Amino acid sequence: MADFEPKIVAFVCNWCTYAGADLTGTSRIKYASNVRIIRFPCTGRIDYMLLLKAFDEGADGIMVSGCHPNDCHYTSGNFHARRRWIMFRSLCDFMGIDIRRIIFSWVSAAEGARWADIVNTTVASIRELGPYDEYRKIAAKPIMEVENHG
Amino acid sequence: MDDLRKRAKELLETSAVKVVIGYEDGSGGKTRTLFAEKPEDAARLIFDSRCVMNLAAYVTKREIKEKGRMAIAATLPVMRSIIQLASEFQVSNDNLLVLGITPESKLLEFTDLSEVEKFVHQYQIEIEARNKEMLEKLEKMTPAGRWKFWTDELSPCIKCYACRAACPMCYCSRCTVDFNQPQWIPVPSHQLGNLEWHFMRAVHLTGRCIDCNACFNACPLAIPLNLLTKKMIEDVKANFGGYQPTLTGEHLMSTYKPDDKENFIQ
Amino acid sequence: MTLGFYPGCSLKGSSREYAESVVAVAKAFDIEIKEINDWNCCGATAAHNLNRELSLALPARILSLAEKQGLNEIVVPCAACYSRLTVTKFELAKDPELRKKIVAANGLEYSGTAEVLNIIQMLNKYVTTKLEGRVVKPFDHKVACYYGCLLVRPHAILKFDREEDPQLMDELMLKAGATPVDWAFKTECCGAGLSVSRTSSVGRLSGKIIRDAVDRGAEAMIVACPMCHSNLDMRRGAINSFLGEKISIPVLYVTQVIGLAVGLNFKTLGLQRHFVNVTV
Amino acid sequence: MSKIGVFVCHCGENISSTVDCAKVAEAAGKYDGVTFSVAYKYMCSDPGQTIIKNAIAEKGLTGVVVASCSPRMHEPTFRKACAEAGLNPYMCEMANLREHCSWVHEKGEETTQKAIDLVRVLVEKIKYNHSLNPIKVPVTKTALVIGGGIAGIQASLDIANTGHKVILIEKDPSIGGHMSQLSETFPTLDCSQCILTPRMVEVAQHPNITLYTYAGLESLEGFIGNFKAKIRKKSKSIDEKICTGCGLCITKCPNKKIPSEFNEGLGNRTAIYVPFPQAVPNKPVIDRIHCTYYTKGKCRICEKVCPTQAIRFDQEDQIVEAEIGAIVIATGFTVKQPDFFPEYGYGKYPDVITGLQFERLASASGPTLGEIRRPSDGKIPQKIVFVACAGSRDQAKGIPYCSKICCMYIAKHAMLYQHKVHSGKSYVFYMDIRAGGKMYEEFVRRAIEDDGVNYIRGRISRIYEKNGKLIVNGADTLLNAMPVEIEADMVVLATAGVANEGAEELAQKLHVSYDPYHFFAEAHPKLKPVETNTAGIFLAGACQAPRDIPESVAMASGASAKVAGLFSQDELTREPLIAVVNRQPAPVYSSCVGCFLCISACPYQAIEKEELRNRNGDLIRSVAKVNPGLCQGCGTCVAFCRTKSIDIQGYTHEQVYSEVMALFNEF
Repeated sequence: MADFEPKIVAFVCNWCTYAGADLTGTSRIKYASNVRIIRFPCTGRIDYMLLLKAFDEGADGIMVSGCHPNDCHYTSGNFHARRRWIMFRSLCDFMGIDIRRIIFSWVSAAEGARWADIVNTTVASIRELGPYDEYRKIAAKPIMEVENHG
Repeated sequence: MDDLRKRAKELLETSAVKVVIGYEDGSGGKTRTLFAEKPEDAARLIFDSRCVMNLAAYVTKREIKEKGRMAIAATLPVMRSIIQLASEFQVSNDNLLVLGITPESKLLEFTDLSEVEKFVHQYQIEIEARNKEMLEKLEKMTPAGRWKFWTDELSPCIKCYACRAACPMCYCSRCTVDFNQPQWIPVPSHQLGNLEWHFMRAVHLTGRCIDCNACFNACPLAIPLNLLTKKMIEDVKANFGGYQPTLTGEHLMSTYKPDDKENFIQ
Repeated sequence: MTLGFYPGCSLKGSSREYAESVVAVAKAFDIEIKEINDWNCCGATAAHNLNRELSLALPARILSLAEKQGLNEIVVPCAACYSRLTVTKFELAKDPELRKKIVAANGLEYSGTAEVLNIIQMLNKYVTTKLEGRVVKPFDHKVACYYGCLLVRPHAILKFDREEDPQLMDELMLKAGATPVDWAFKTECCGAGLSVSRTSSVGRLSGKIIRDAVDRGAEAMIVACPMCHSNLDMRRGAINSFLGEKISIPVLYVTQVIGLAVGLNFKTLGLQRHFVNVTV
Repeated sequence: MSKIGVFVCHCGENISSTVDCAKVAEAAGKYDGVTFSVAYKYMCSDPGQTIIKNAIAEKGLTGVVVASCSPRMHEPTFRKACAEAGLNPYMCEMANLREHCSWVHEKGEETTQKAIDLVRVLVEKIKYNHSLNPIKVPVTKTALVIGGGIAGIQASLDIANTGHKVILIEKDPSIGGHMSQLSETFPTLDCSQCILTPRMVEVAQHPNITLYTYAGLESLEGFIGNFKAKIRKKSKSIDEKICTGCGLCITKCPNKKIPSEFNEGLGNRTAIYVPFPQAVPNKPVIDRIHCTYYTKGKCRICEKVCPTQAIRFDQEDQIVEAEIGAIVIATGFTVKQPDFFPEYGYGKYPDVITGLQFERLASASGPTLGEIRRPSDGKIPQKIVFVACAGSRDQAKGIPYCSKICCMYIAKHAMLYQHKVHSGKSYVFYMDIRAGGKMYEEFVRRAIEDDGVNYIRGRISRIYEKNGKLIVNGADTLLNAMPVEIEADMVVLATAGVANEGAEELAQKLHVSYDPYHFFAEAHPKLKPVETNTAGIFLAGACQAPRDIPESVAMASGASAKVAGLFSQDELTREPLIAVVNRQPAPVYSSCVGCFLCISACPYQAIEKEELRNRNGDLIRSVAKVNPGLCQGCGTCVAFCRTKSIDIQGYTHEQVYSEVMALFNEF
């Protein structure tokens, strides 16, 4: 699996992690290029269905990251998010969806170096897990081709 | 259940309610739902151990609501559903009268939903031992084992949505599965579509399901889909404490505590 | 109950009495001490100056052996050994790649589950709570508790006591009936590894320590490290020539004081082995 | 059909040195819906923006994706450019090729591929963007300044002088802050109080300033231009309107042994007190924690002696509500406290003191009336050691940063000591001398050369007491790390400047960010030093990082200019990125089923029930509605809504869904 490059998508909030990742850039800290960041106003906005969709689309790993508890730009969006994540993650695990592939973190706007660290460890751990073939298998064989990308 | 028939008749005679929702004998030794609108219909009401369908699923239906004030023969799970529905503003004292049937088959009439709430709070929502065992068995499996279990179990699903129709909490006028801009859940009943549909159903019922098993009883393919909601009940209990529907709307998944505990966020 | 035991080189040689007193105190409190079979050098202090991987592989092997022999908790009385073992646990937990390498080098499984206790932690966990009813001969003396450099450092890893002004040994001595003095040299350098190569430096550094302890009225010095002990005790000649005065304050191991307090025999605790005489 | 333009920026070499920009533009040009793509050296420059504007006009673009730096940097720039060319500004999105790609990855295929992917995601998103119109909101032209130190005072005066109202709140009984405690100030050695007190009086008398001392911020709601603040005025136990400030109560108060905060514990005060003689307002408060009446139920002597009967024992805290348009945080800093330095014996030896305590000793208004006398026995120290970087620049102490002001005030302290104790010897242990600033280096040289202060480059390992002396052990690193031992009479620690206790809590109340050291975070380290990430809230002084007086004052004036700029408008435009509950034609009206779980999920109480009625006015049903004035656009409700009836503009279901779909698929 040496040449396997995991595809990872990061769902992050605009105020903390997105800004933190900006700081990683401003500080010129290098990290693995496997992650694609999608910006949300708040972790509270991140729909759990999007995470499943990312797996559908071929993600090998998912990162979800926002403001530390008490630091939410919107007071409590991250608290709501945390409660949902607890249940979401448990349900994933119960259905056999590989929760080692979903990495949750709090990264503040000041934690540029930490963002790089978390990305690197995530990429390393997903690389070790290999491609997420189980999910892709069911995603790749629809009974009927009726979906359209309108 | 003479009490029930008598009371239903009175209610309809005095026009205190326009319809009484209960059970009557159906074909093949089964029961079916009775919507008694005339006093003489009340005589057809029955109640016995076969009556397990959750009648609360009807009180949110527009066709029934339009008839006027309803009365409902409500077993414990039905009463729980009604409290949850009331907390979600779907029923109220104005349009619903609860004719409670206790687990000992005694008839209780409640003039106010707060009394119903008090009554249901005497009983804890507990997963049956048999299902609890099943949950534990699944939890002990490897993730890969669980993945296989669920992809196998869900594969016969034909997406008939009987589970949704039977569930009192699935009263949404537009279910996410019917949402097509974008198409969140794939329409076909292939493995992915089935997985995501049942996943979504479990999420939407998290903190709201009162464990009546109506979905499982309705499934023509006997898919153990109630295990998903049962697992969520166990987890909500373990993570966020008490599990009871309340009129005041202490909704477990739309609120939070600043000190909610988890061990996976870096 | 059973506790794993890693003596290290000192406790088998120059500080046999430390080992004797650890075992004696443990026995008095119904703790079975089980020495790790086939243990090796912890690497202090030479290894980490020479080769980082070697300095981790040596302690890792000890920890692997403990795991293999079913010892979940091991007591490491020597402060230098304790530091090496704890740092190794920390480094290997942090870096899975490094861990793989070390495991391969040792050819032994390593899970990092064995708990490492220094003598103070061990006493606080298993002895202190039972001490009260057991003290028959309170150690009624003014004592200067000397922690040395390694017992509490590096704080970031050990997370043990207050780094610059440790307190736990003082608290323990109070319970044994002694009166700890407030002094300034609790963690100053005694000269440690220079004991053999630069005895005069040891005389100067340890001399300052002894000076302050005596000036503040201490009647005994209490240590928890064989290196500290040998410098303060064995090098008393060099110390006294630096101080220009004959100072005869005895230096006792923390376990010897506990042992005396609960009525153990002088010789059982190895007190006859010190250079500076201990009279009780 | 979309007509999207993709504009790839080289950012000089910031992007192009690791990303093949031409290739990105070429790949983007092939996407469905992209009709124009180009790479250019500086997209944000005038010619760069002209390229975008021309393309919009000539190609009739319906959407613009600028692939350059972080949208947090230049989104407003490019949206404005689009608007100028007639395209709705919300039809412009940015792909973050710099901070998230070129700066963090090495040059190579993968990096260019990532850039291409990032652009594709935004191209797919923008297909679902809608034209949006900014929301207009009124501006309340009153500023709230939190903290009455020199920064808060300056900010209040500057804003008030532009003609706008200011509410200044201060937690202590008097304004003045740390500056009022200082003896003399570097590099001029002018008396701190002499230059400060006139400003304090000006604040008290300014018609545009309302001053609340002994007060704190209870809560804050709302947003830029429209904050609602609740201020808790702690009970002073006196009626300020009647009190004349005669001070009789203070002289008669029997409880005289309370360590004075103003004197840093080196002097005492009474239970009813004004912190210092020049206090503003110069009216006493009763410290209820120490007052004999509040602790033991008897005394009331102050009440008996008060000539105007102004004492009010039963007075309660008061909550004042205020409408606020902008906020300046000027809460300052504090210094590290005793337990932090066991190796220096701070808190253990009375003659080991902090720099702030030395200020009080050196101050003419201090407990020794300006004579340098050591706290233990009142003797004049003949040997004094100053320790720079006591905690600062020390990883092990968790304070890796430089506290900035210490080098200068230590030089000042040593100088003042030498001026007052001619026979004395002073030593300064330092790591480096940081004296960047106008006349600063010259000042330090004066201390060394003219006043004979001994500067020793090295750190102190331990301080202990012996025979009445403080033994200071250190090393002189310029002399081959020779050990140095000094028998001193007094030691002054330049303890690290740290964030106030409770800074984190205040930040959370205000929804502003803070750094790992709990100092408030500026919006941009260079270009927005006085702004926070929350619009309408600004920073002044040492609450943002250790600052000296001129910097604090400059920051305060800067923040005031920002506030004045904000108040120069009658209306503000707000980003329309808020949640909306869908509405549909009858008989559906809305897909919302009215479960109203969103109401409990909303952090802003922005969701309300709307009763839908038919033409006859009969109630059909109730559905959720978002109040656009209150919604801040977090989207917590959106992710929660089972029927997907709520959507959030700018991050709609369709937008984020298409972003995910575009992640790994070449279209």
